[in-house]
Amino acid sequence: MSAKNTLTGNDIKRIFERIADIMEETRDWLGELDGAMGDGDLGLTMSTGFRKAAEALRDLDEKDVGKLLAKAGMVIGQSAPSTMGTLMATGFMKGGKAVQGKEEVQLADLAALVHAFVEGIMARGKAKPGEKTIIDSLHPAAQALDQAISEGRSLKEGLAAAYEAAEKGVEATKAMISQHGRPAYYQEKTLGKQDPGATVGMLVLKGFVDYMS
Amino acid sequence: MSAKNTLTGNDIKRIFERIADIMEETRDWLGELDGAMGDGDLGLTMSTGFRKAAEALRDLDEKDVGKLLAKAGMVIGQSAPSTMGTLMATGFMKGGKAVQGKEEVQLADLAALVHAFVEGIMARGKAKPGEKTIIDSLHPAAQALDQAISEGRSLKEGLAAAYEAAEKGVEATKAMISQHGRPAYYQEKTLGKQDPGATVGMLVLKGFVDYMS
Amino acid sequence: MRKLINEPKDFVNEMLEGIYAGHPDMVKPVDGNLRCLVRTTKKEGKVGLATGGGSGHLPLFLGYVGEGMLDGCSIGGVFQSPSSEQMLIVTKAIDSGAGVLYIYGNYGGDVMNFDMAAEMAEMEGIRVMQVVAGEDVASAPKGKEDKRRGVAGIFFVYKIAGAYAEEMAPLEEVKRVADKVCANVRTMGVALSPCTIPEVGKPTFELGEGEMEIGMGIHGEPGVRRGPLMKADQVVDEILRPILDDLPFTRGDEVSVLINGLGATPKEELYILNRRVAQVLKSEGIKVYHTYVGEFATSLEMAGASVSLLRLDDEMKRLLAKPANTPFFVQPQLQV
Amino acid sequence: MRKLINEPKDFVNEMLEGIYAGHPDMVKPVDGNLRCLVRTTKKEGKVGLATGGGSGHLPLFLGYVGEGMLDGCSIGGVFQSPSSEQMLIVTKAIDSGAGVLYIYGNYGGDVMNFDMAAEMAEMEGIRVMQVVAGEDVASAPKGKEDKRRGVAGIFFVYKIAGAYAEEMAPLEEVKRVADKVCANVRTMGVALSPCTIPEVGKPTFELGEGEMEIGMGIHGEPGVRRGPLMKADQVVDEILRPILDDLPFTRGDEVSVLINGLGATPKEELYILNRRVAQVLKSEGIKVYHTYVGEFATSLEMAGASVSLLRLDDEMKRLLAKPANTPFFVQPQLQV
Ligand SMILES: Nc1ncnc2c1ncn2[C@@H]1O[C@H](COP(=O)(O)OP(=O)(O)O)[C@@H](O)[C@H]1O
Ligand SMILES: Nc1ncnc2c1ncn2[C@@H]1O[C@H](COP(=O)(O)OP(=O)(O)O)[C@@H](O)[C@H]1O
Ligand SMILES: [Mg+2]
Ligand SMILES: [Mg+2]
Ligand SMILES: [Mg+2]
Ligand SMILES: [Mg+2]
Repeated sequence: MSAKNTLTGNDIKRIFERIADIMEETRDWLGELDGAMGDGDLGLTMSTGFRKAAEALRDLDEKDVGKLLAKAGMVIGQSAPSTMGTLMATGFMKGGKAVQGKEEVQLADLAALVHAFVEGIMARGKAKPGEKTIIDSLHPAAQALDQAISEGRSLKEGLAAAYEAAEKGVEATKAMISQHGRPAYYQEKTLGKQDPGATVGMLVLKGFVDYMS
Repeated sequence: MSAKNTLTGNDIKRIFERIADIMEETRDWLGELDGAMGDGDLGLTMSTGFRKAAEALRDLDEKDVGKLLAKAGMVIGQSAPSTMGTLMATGFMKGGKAVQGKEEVQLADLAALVHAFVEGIMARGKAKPGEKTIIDSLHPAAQALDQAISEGRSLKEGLAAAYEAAEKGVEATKAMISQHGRPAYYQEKTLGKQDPGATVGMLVLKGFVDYMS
Repeated sequence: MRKLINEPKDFVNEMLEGIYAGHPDMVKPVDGNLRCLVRTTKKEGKVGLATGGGSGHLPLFLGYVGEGMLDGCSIGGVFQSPSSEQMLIVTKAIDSGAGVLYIYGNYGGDVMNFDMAAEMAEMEGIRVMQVVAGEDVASAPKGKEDKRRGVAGIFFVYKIAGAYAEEMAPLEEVKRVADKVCANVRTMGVALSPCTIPEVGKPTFELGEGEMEIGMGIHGEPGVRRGPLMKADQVVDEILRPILDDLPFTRGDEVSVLINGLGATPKEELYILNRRVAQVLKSEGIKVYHTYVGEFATSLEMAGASVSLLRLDDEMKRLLAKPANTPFFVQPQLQV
Repeated sequence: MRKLINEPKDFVNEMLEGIYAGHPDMVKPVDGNLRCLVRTTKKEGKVGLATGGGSGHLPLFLGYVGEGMLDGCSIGGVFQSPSSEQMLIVTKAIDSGAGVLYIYGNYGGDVMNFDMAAEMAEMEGIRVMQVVAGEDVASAPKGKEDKRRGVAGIFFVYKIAGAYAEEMAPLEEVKRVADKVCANVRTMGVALSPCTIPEVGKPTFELGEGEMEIGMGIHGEPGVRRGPLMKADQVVDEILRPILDDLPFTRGDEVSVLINGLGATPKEELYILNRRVAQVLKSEGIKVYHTYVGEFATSLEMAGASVSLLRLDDEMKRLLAKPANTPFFVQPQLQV
């Protein structure tokens, strides 16, 4: 499995299994993060949504990575119609579109995917960086992927860099004031707290990183 | 005040003051008795009703004992439209009618009054002796008055006998099963408990007795 | 007390002021007497329909005064009968020569006061007839129907008698139909929590968080059984059986269903009950003509619900379907 | 949990089964999909009005589907947005060529899903326009109106847009009027107790017996102030002032009033609130055209209430007065 520099549809399917596991493992923690200023359902919606997506992909006879991702997004949107579920649906559908037609994706494809993902979310949620949302972990991740490409890194290295950037992004949300969703009602009181949605963005990348190692 | 053998309108007014005091003094006890199987409002309704009646009589320029009693009944009925308030209204209106036109009443008049009172209540409440109601204290009292008359007793002695009979009547209700009002839902569970309404009947007579001594 | 009120003693009168302020086109007090409420319009020659009862049960009792239903209502303190004097005032205000029908629930204080009011009205030359509703099967066994409490089912009596009176039916006829409704309606309920009378300030009875009382009355009168809270379907099964057996309702009957919330129970739960009621009736071969779900007779903020069934015949069905328009209940003409 | 339910996970679907069983003449699921509810009748050429939102707010959202109001509703889990797929299903079912207007409350999840549904519908050749209701003055300051939560005031949007669509007004016109209602309605509320989401099993927030939260949202979103429970009149004064100042409503305005109960608050208390609202409006020289009192937007068994004012013009007044007939709301033609 060393020096693997592309991901196939099969890899994507297994990555979704891994993400589903991660969401399950972190369910209570995500619930607590969301519960502090939100409605506390994030652990539930993400573990359900990704599990359903992983199951749907498993049974799917489809090699096109883009279509697989779009399908995953649709399933998450239907099974978890919360804010994050809907954003994941949008993100994977837009991200999938960016790599549609490919049965193997490389680091550059992944960068395009994450960029499209983030842009989709920004359009859907009418949000931009710095407003304490999932964008604040995924946007830095997309930039890290660009950097990794320009530095000629491997797929594994690129993903690790993206994850690291997302981690930092999550940390940075502590200094931000929520502008969207329920937490926005609390304004200044959200200072010091890490954004649950940004955390989800980071955990999705963790699924890729875990799979690579 | 000794050997007083008639009651005037003025006496009646002061007797109502006394009854109002008694109802106030026993308010909590009546409330508890009623609360055991009923809605617990009896102390409140009786103290309010008799106080209002006493106040209404005080301001009334009327010598006719019958009219005074009828007025007292009306006031109680309006200010305490509970079962007991309504029965008191009926009782005093019917009782008043029995002595209407008299500015002084003797023991025989009082006997007629209490008989009419009880009959009024029986008709209004569609109840008869033995069904654990106010009738079970006032019906024996009426009979005791008859007996006192046939034995040639004084007004004071007659009223004392009536009160004593009412006391025994209240005691006897403990062995009865409620057939009317809320307590009737409890059936056998009412055994052993004294009837709150019968208690009120006894307390009204106590007002007369207290006044005579 | 978790209540949005001012002084407890002003509870009833302020509630009434709010009602008159909210529905000035529909109801008004008689000569400024807040507790004597009548329709703003009076139809010459129509039988007057009057009700009355304690406060704390909205929409009961006053909420059904309006087109196609009642003409007047006397209003008592919380859970207390109005006085016969109030009833007389309402009677005189709504009589237009065709007589007045009293329709009220079977509670000692109310019965006696309405009896007295009827006597006084007769003395004033107003013809009065009475219909006493008592349909709570949990409150007395079969054979002792006259001891039963009146609860939510009285809505059907108001609705049907009201529609008939609106058609200018004479007093005896309106009474006949109202009696027929009483004879064909049955109710049973369940309470999940007590309520607090504002002037008392503490709950009318105790009922633990996980407890329920099957058959409890709307003033907290004892039911048939207290026990741990069951699933909605089981609760329905337990209260529907005595209703079905009592009349009895049998295969081929056509009924109207009333699922009534006692105050604090969300409509979502009432519909979960209705789901089961519909299932059971279907399996019993009983046809549902029209279903009412909502709050029709409450006990302040008590949690719980009751189910009422009315067995219909053509006459009752036709009248039930007629339109009504009151501050608390509006119905367009239904398809018959 | 003091709830009449079966399995918590079946709460929404069983509630819906109860609704379909109770009102078979009025509403039906789309192709057996319980969570996509539409009117039984469809009028060719009429603009379709769709709404959607989480469960637990009955009559919101589905309760206003019927004659003179909405055509369809997508239903989410308790306090959760329905999916864009459900919305699309409803959109396709109610479109009859004249396009579809989405009217829903301003909550992140709902907004995004309706946006997605609108995009998908456009791809299928259905014209869709959107109106987002957000009128809770406690949820964001003046100037940030687009951040405000939609609460009970959405009833007015449904009522008026619904009446207009029923008159066969075109899509742009219905949207114009709906937007006008949104611009002229303001709401603020108070919560006295929390509610419990069946699948969560514990209260959504803590609020002591003698406490209240002014300005709290219908999912327990934070309000402007938490403190000891005040008298009803003071509560009204405290929530009415921000409403009046915000639009602002001024002397000579004519308004419709909506006093909304959150679930467990008895109608008696709502009328005590209405009494004070009427007093204040009178003293401010604001005329009341029509008052609605009852449960229009709830939060399961939450105790509390909200007050909404809609500033009327002739067009809105004429449409507000039109009849409506839905499972949860019936109104005859009102006098204008
Ligand atoms: N408009 C928005 N754009 C992007 N992200 C958003 C937006 N609103 C909320 N979020 C993200 O969604 C997260 C909460 O997701 P979720 O728990 O699903 O919300 P809810 O339960 O309120 O629907 C927030 O932490 C934030 O990261
Ligand atoms: N039908 C009846 N006839 C005579 N007395 C009755 C009748 N029903 C009830 N009572 C009496 O009334 C008493 C209760 O009075 P009260 O507390 O005023 O009743 P409630 O509060 O239920 O209206 C009972 O203890 C009983 O003595
Ligand atoms: Mg959440
Ligand atoms: Mg959520
Ligand atoms: Mg009592
Ligand atoms: Mg009483």
